[in-house]
Formats: sequence, structure tokens, C-alpha cells
Amino acid sequence: MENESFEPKIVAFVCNWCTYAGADLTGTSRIKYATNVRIIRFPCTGRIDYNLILKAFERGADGVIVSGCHPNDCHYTSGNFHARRRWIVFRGLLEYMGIDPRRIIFSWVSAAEGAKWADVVNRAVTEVRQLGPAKEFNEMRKSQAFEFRSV
Amino acid sequence: MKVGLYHGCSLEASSREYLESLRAIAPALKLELEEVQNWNCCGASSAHAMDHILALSLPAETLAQAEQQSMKEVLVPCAACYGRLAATKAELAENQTLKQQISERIEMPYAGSTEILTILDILDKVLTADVVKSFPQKFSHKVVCYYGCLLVRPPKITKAQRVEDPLMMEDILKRIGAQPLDWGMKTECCGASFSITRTDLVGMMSGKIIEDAILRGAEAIIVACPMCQSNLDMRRQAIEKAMGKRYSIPVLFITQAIGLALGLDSSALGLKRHFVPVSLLENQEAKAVATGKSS
Amino acid sequence: MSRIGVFVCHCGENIAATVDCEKVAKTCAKIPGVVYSVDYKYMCSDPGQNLIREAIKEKKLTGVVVAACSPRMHEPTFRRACAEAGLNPYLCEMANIREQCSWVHPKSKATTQKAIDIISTLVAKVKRNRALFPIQVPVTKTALVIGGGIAGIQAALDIANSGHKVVLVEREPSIGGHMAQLSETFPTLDCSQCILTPRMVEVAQHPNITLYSYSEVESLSGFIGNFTARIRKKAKSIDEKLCTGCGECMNACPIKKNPSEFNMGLGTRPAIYIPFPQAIPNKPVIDRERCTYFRTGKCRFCETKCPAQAIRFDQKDELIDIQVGAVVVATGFNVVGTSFFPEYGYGKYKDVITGLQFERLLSASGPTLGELKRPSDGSTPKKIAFIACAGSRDPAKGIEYCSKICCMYTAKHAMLYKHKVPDGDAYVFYMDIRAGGKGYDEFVRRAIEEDHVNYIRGRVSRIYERNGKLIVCGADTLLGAEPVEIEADMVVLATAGIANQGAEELAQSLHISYDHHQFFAEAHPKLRPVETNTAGIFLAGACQSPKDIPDSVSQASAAASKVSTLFSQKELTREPVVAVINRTAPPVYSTCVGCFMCQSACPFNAIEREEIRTRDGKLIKTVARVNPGLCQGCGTCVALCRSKSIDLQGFSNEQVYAEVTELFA
Amino acid sequence: MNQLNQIAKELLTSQKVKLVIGYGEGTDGRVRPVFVRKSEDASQLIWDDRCRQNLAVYLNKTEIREIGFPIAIVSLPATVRSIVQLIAEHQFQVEDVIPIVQEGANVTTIENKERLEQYAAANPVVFPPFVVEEIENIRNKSVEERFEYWQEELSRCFKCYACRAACPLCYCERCITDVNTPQWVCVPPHAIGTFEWHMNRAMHLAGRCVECGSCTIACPVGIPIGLLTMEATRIAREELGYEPGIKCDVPAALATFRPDDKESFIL
Repeated sequence: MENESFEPKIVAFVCNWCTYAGADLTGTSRIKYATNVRIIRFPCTGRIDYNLILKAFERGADGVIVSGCHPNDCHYTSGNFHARRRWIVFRGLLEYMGIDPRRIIFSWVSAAEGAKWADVVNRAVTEVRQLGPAKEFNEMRKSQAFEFRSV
Repeated sequence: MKVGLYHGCSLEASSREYLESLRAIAPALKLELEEVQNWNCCGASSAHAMDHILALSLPAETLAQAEQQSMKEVLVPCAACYGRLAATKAELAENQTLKQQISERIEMPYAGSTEILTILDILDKVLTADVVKSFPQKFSHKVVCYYGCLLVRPPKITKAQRVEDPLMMEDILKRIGAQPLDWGMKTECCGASFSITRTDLVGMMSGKIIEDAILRGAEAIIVACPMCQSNLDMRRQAIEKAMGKRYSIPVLFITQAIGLALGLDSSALGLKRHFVPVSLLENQEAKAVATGKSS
Repeated sequence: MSRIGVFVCHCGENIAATVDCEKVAKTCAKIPGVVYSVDYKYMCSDPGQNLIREAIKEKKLTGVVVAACSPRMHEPTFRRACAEAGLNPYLCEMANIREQCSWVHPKSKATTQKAIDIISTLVAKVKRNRALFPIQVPVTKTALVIGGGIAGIQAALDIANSGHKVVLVEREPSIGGHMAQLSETFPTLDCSQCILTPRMVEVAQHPNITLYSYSEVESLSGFIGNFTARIRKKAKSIDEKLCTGCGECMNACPIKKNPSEFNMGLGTRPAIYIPFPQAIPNKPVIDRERCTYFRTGKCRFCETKCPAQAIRFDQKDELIDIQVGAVVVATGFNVVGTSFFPEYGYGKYKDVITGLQFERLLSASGPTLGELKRPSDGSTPKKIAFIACAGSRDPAKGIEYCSKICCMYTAKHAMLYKHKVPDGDAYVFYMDIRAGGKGYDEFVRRAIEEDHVNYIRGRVSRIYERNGKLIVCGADTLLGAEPVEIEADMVVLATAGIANQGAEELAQSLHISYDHHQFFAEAHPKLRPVETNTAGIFLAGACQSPKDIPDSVSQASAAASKVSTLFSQKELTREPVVAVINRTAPPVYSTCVGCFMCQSACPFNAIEREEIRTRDGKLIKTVARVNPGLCQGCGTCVALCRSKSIDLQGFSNEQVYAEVTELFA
Repeated sequence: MNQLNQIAKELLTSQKVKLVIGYGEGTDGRVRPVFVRKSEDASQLIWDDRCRQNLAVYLNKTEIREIGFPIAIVSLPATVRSIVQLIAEHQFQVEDVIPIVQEGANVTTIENKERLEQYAAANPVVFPPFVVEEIENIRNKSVEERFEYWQEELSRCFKCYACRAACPLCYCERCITDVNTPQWVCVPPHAIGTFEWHMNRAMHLAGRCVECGSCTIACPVGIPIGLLTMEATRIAREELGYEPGIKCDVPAALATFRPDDKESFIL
């Protein structure tokens, strides 16, 4: 839409047993996808704290991907179920406070879905590119008293 | 039960007896048939081979017409017409742009809300136990049911169960007292449209079907599609030439079998129009089944 | 101040092709805290690992980041290298710049920059890593083997012979599995009973093996070295201690006409039965669905006739909890029935049977005592058509894989048929002959050349019955797809091997993964074929994918050796990636406020309550505590804790926080 | 309110409780919490429409805990629900607290779990009309308008944490805002700092907030922050099927799950 040339910065929080392995499979199958995404590995989606998503946006991310095992596939049996509950509440609150929920892409990607991972990434990049830079957080950051030095 | 009726070309021409027998048995089955106004050809013969849009527009126009007459269900006795109408409905339901294009082409609104039923669907619904109780006699003959192809295929459209070994006709015939026999040629090809260009092939393929029916000791072959009936009945000389034997086993529409159970006379059921005389009672040849010898 | 070493791998061309490794190494050298940054062609090779070991010693590194392939691949390798150089292995992290960077992006500045970004996040993480030490966990030196087929038997014997206790659980009344149903086995044609029964007896008599037949595993909890398995011992209605296996009850039982599962429905068996003569344990079981007493309360003939008064109608299912250290899953496979094939008559023709049913007809202990008789009229079939790939390699039927064993047993069937009925004609319709084992192809050649089995390469399109004969309509593609019609007396379908019933439920209760055919998933098809992703649970036999007896036995022995290595150590060392709830000085003792949300969320019940009391016993506060033995390190509690009182070693809040903020620095 | 004074006196004289927490007359017509320990002071207790503060917040204070359980407490319906939620979160047992409640005309005490849960369930939240209207008006806003609304409201927040102090369910000794390794919540009260604080407060009260309104009352700059925790609880109620503060032995909403929790946004 507005700016086709905008290259969004996206961080991906993924679980080690399914989506991280799926992303590895995307690699072994040499499926290409956009370079905008940086993956951070967690033992399980249950370990992904919503504060990290806030922190990513606060520090300048334009989009966040959160992905893990399909229900019933979790290596720890219920990590993804807990995560899903948190995402339902967190996403609802974000939207209530005026943040466009489409900036966070939630997905289940199993260790066998290499192609799906590439698809999730590419869709995320195009969608966030259309949404443009994270204007809500940029606006909030403008009112910060001093520039943050990386701790 | 009130239901729309789509004739199609063969019901008014080569298989007039199918329509006559249907009309004859309808009152007894409490079946009200309201003909679809100015229906047109369903494109079964060649339209779908030549032009896809034409092949969709023809049945769509008929269905649009039926919608105009606010018909919820339309009975399509001929299997070929059924195939075309059902396929069109399915394709247009999936593809909205095509649906739009077709309704512009036929200059009529097309919603695709009408249910399309085969003769077997309707008979299954109307031939209830108490209706059959009022039948004057039983159609107690040993018969084989021949489905041909379009009645059950393609399964995605017809939603038929047991596509390779269907039992719908057997189930209906049992209700009127018939004794359907199990045989291997239920869905074997009769040669279909080669009937015109390569009658020798039809002779050989339909011949195998007739041969197997005789072998099983069937007194008649029951069909529910004009094409099957015409190949097995009208092409009987070609069959006898190809097989080098004479066969006098008759080929009846299922509606005619029901008509006989209702005690209607043969002219009402159009039995006179058959190439192979339908004389079930005197026809001994079918009884001397063992060697398949014939006069 | 941390002294981090960054080691960038070329991985031959795999990384270097699209990532400028020298530039990456140079740029990473400038990251604050990095004192050594170098790139090398093969980091995982010995010289590569030496590079790390030397650097640790010379530069006194406090942390290492190896930028190469996925940590799922070589994290253990590099952590071991660091440990050998004296650096705590958990101060070494891997940056995945191959699978998740070089392989998935074209050669460009952005790709190289991405590699640098990935490394800098891991450097930020390593700066906050702490030295961690493996947790020592006691190992219960007892193994649980689920499934009493040849694979289960072999695994149980191997483990028992290495001096450990084994509990073997079999769902059917007797062990033996499908192999017991076979007449003779390819390629040597030795009789399956003769080679199997001694092993079954060995299992029954082995002091280390406890056999629970007619029982199922209901649930499994705990983790490697410390599983608790709940076994449901279904009521046999027999007191096994008193019963001598004399068989009087079976003769007395009036309800004879029950289809025998062992004979695949061809023969019959009484309501109180043993599946086959050589059954182990050789004690009958009452089939409560068919026994008149359980339906109407009458009869009880077996009770009157039993010399040992061993019949117990009121016997109840028993639930037994056992502690085991490892589990071998050997639940075997099943074959598709004839009703699966519309084109072959939906299973309505009696003389169209499956390979297993044909085995029963060939077997001396079968329903026809080894005499080949047609199920329909009992006559000897003079012409048999064997159809290979019935259901297998058929995506339209949803079974796209090859079941691996059918070509061999079809050749065997044809050969045994010719031995029993020399003047009979055997036709085999096949697509390709897959006889890749030792002595396998020679076996098939023998069937063709010596026993004159007619092999026709082509599919069978339809079978219908005429005049008591089965008309098999096929085509011979080697003779120009010329139609072939055979009037056969019997047709044997080599039907597809599929997962056993209940495989999915078992996998879910054991928490092991399975594929969309319900075959259990091995950890790595090439490198870890007999392990699952769940530590301590191993696989053997056809439950992992259809396979023949030699493969099942070798997998069983492999799984057994894995169990033995697990049991060889006194204690099991476990990854120290576990959660820890903080403790601080008095008077606070811990920032945990005892809401115990973590306790209800923990899937492994690893969180306990700890009462902090003064020296005179007055309760100060109740806080949560993590049992490191049970905690699997999923971290659900860490993200859940409102007061941030729990942290996960290896993925601590500071580490993941640093990774995120570093990315956008 | 002599019924209340009567009950309080009896409880104190019979040593059944060591303390009665209630409302008393404050300066110039305002009401203040009163902590009665001697039976003769029971007369200080009053109960009229001015008494709206949720006294359950004092049950978590260390000074009160040192006096020791059991403790009687004058309870509005919201207070009872807070007590049930605190019991569910293992802060104290049912027998530790004796709520004094109004049932119809008379004042009684609750002393067993069934009655406690039954009373909590029987008196759900009733929002005054102006609150209902505010909730509606925010809901009808678009995402952008809501962003403007909250940015404008939260700009007045200077992080005095009065809301945290007033909330009975905010009983952490070291709050997440006090954690600086790592610094989860930015300390200064600029736009991002307040956003992160209020987002965390709402997430921490999701499925726990009994909507007593104390936080909104307590906010010195009049930000309707109660709406945030009410939204969190609305999500827990409508999408997770979880009602806070009515059952004593149910794990917290975000500490359990249902395999078929509905969501429409996960690819």
C-alpha cells in the first residue's frame, strides 16, 4: 500500500521442538524466504513471555511472529495450550489499548512443515510491510525523555 | 410428494416408454410431477466436449427455469442429463465468478438452490412399505440390475455409495417382490456412444453383459438409464451377431417393473416399444439357463 | 568483563556460498566482550574443534559462540569440545547461520548482515550464561516392553540377559504376535513356530522377565530413568496359579462358533480359549462378550469341568503401577482387510482373502490343518491369483508407502502353494518386485524358475465371481498392456501393512510423536532409528514402519542395547535446563508469594510447596520449590510467574531479554 | 448500625477474632478504614452508602498478618469475591477470615466455604450506569481511536502505583516493576513506561480481577484504569469460560487450559 520499499524488522519467537526444527527443515529443503526475520529459540511456547513481545516492539520491531507445536504435539504435553490462553488474553488487551493485533502473527508449525514456515514468514513480511512501521510504538517512543543505550 | 421433472431429449424420443411408465406409475406412488417449463438440451451428447461455457449454460438455464417455478427438487430420470445438471450445479457453487458469467450468458438469475434427484433417489423416497402394500401383485421375477456408468459416477458428484458394486436398485426391486441376483457386470461399460459409430464394439461389450445376465438365470435386466436400455435392447441384433447366439432376455426400465407390479397393461407402460419383446411370463428361454443355448 | 570467542564456520560451501564469512568474523570481533573472532572451513571437524580448545586456553575465554549449523545438530559436539578445554559446556551457544540463514537466503549483503545479527544475539545471550552442572538422577534398572511379538520378545530377552529386570506387556491372551500366525518364513522357509516357540518359552521362564499377557499399558508418567507405568491387567476369569492348561474347559464350552482372531476369522474357537496350541502363557481366557454366563448368567460348564477349580467369573481388571527406567515400544502392525477394496468386491467374495489368512490356510495349526481348502466350498484351489501392492503404493487409497514385506511373502505363498498343489497354477500380479534382503532375490527367482509361478507385471482392475470362479481382470504391461483374464479359484491380496489399532492413543499416552499413518516417529531416520524424541522411550519392529522379521529382530536388539547403555550408569545425568525458584536472605527468604499458579500449570508436577519456619517452628511463609529431578525445563512456569520469582537455567529471563534487545540495539 | 456493632463486640469478647476491620468516620464527612481490636471500640464501626472501599486489601498487609488470624472484616459483595479469589490463590484459608455481610436488611457473618461461595456467586458485579456507558463507548471506537483514548488518558499517569496499593489481588512483595535484572517495565512514566506498566497490570489480573473498582477510585489523576482489568476479565469470562472470585479451589485462569480453547487468529 503506502510504501512498497519499507523493509519491516520482524523477530520470531519459536519453540525448539517443532517450529525451530521446521525452520531447519526449510533450510535443508533449500526453500527461500524473506531475510527480514530473526529467530529466537525457546524450549517451548509456554516459555515465551508476553513482556518479550512488548520489549521487541518497544525497541523497534515492526512485527513479531510467535510459533510453536500444534495442539497435542507439544513435547512437554501442554506448553502450547498454556501459551494459547495467554495469547488470547494478551491479543485482546493489545487491541483494547489500540495496538493493531495483525502486527503479531501467531502460528502452529510442526517439525515436518518446512514449507509452512517459509509461508508464515513471507506472509508476515508482506502483511507487516503493508501495515507499515510500528506507528503506535514509534509515537510512544517519541515522548521518551532520553534515547535508550543498549543495556 | 411434489417434484419438478426434467424430460431431456431421450424421454421424448428414443426412450419414450421410460416417460410413459413414469407417468403411469406416478399416481399410485403419490408422486406429482410438474414439468420444467421450456427446458432445453442438457448438452450431454457433445456440448461438454466442444465448449465448456456452453456445456455449463445449457443445464444452468434449465435449473434457472426450475428456480423460477420455485421448485425445491427436480427429478432427472435420464442418467446422462442428471450427470450434466449435477456437475454444473457443483462447479458453479464453487466458482462464483463463473456463476456470475453464466447467469449473464443465460440472462436469467441463477442461484443453484434446486436439489437434483435421480430416479433411484425418488423411488427410494416414495416406495414406502404402506405404498407397496397397496400393489395388486408382486413383480416376482429373478432379475439383474444394470447401473451402467453415469448413475454412480463420478462419485464426487453423484455421492453414490459402493461405486463398484451399488445396491440401490436391488433394494428398490426387493420392495416390489423381485429377486435381484448378484452378478459381475453391474457397472461394466455397455459401449455407450459407440452405439452409432462402432456398433460392432457395442455388440461385443453389451453382449458380454447379456451373456452374464443369462448365465445368472435372470429373466430380465433392469436399467434406469435410456442409454443402457437402448444399447442392450435396440442393439440386440448387433449383440447377437457379435456373440453368435440369440438372446431374448428383455431389458426393462425400473419404472416399467414397478408398473407391472401395479398391474398396468403393457401399452400404458410402453412395453410395446421394445425391440426385444417383453413377455416375462411365457419367456422360457431365460429359464433354460444352464447352457445358454438358444433357439 | 566477559571474554567471548566467536567461531564462524564455512561448512564447506554450505554457509560460505551465500554468507561472507570473513566479513562476519571481522565484524563480530568488534562486538563489546568479544576478544577472539575467527572463521574456519569446517568447525565441527577435529582441527575446527581444536581451534576452539586452543582459543579457550590461550585467550582464557569465558564464553563461546559457534556460528554454524543448527544447535539441534552439533550443540552437543561443541559443548563437549569446550568441556574438554575446561570451559563449562553451558557457556557455549550455537548461532544457526546455515539452516536458518545461508540455506534459505540468496547471496547478498542482507544475508551476511543477518548472519551477523544472529551471532550478536547469541553473544548477548552467552554474556549472561552461567556455568551449569548436569543433574544426577537415579535410574530404575527395570525396562518396560510393550508388545509381545518377535520384536518385543527379542528386546525383552536381550535386556533380561544383560541382567536387568523386564516387564513385558502383551494385549492378546498370548505372546507371539503376527509371526506366530505364519506358516513358514522367507527366505529360508523354516517353520515360524519352530524358531519362535523356543523364544516364547525362554521369555516365560526367564527369571528377569515378568510377563503380563491380556494386559495393556494405560498411562505412563515421569521421565527417563523414572517412569511410572500403569498397566491394566484385563480379567482372564481364570486363576492362573491353579490352572494347569489341561484344556478340559475348552472342550466343555458349548459356545464353539466364535470367529478365531488368531485364524483371521477363518476358523472358530470356543468362548473360553487359547489362541493357538503353542500359546504362552498356555492358560485359557474367557471372552466375556460371547460367554453365555456373562450374557445370561447360566451355563458355567467350564467351571464344573475344571479339575483345578480355576475358573473365576467374578475376577476384576487389575491396575498395576510399576516403576521403570526405560520403555521399548514394539506393538507391531496390522494388515488391511479385503473390505478395503471396492474393485475386488468389498470383501463379499469368500475366496478373496488376505495374505495373513492364506498363511493360516497353509499353517499346520491352521483351521484346515495345513490342507489348502477354499473358504467358500472347501475344494482345493487349482488356480490362485496373488495380487501384490493391494492398497500399498496407492495414494488414491491414502497409503502411499510400500509395505516392504509383501513381495517376499507373496513369492513364498506362490512357492508353498506349488509345493502343496503341484499341478495348480499360480499367477502373481505385481508392479515391481522388491526383494532387497540377503538371499531374497534368489528366493523370488526360485519361485519363478523352479516352481513355475507365472509373474504378470500389471495391475488387476476388477474381480467378480462367475460360476463359482473368480474372474480376475488384469493387464500384462510387458506384452503391450494386453488384457489378461484369469478364472481363478482363489485370490490372495498382499494387503498393505498399517499401524496397529490403538496406536494413536498409545502414542498420546506415552507422549511420543507419530506420523499421519499412526506409525511411531523415530528421533532421526538415519542416525537414531530406534529412539523417539522422548528420552528413555525406544522403538522396535513394525510399529515404526512395516518391516520383516530380520529387521524387526535387529531393531529389537538395537533398542535393547540402548536400554542397557542407559542402565549401565549408576546414575543418569540430565540436562541442567531446569527451573529454579529464587531464594534470598531472610526476612524475605524468596520473592515467591505462594500463589502456586506455577504448581497447577506444571505438566510434570515438578513444583512442590516448601514451608519456611523459624528455628522454633513458627511458619513464616509457604513458597514454591522446583524438584530438579522431575522438571523437564519447558519454562511454562517461568513465563507465568507474576513476581518473576522463577527462572529457567539455560534460557533465563536475562538471557532471552538480552537476545531481544540486542537485535534492535 | 447497631447490628454490626453487636456482632463485632461479640466476636471480640469471645476471642473468636483478634481484629475486626471495618469502616469508621473520617475527617469532615469522609469514611476511613478502622481496625478494632478491643470490644469497647466496636461502636466506632459504621456502615452506610459512603463505605465503598474494598477492605480485603488489608488482609495481605504484614502488619495485619502479625496480629494473626482469624480476622473479621466488614465486606461488600466485591470484598467477598476478593476473599474467595485470595483463598483460591492460597493466601489464607477459609477459616482465617470471617466476612460480615449485609443480607437483605440484617447483618450476618459467613463462616463456611459453601456459604462463602454461594454469597459470592449470588452477588455478581453491578456496574453503575456511567461505567456501562463508558465501556460501551470505548468498545465502539476503532483501534486508532482507542489508541488515542488510552494515550491521552495514560499520559496523566505518573506511576504513583496507588492502583497497585489499592488492589487486594496485588500482593506481590517485589512487583515486576521492581525487577531490574532484566528491566521488564521501563521505569520513567513516559508513554512506553506507562503502557508497559498498565499492560502488565491488566495481564496479571486477567481472570483474577473481581471488578471491585478500588483501582479506579484510588487513581489520583482519575484515569479509568479499572476498565483495563475489566477487559482482561471479560476476555477470561467470555473466551476462556472462567469466572473469577466464586470458587475457592479452582486454579487460576492462566494456570490451566482447555484442549478446545477457541481462537481464530492462529495460522
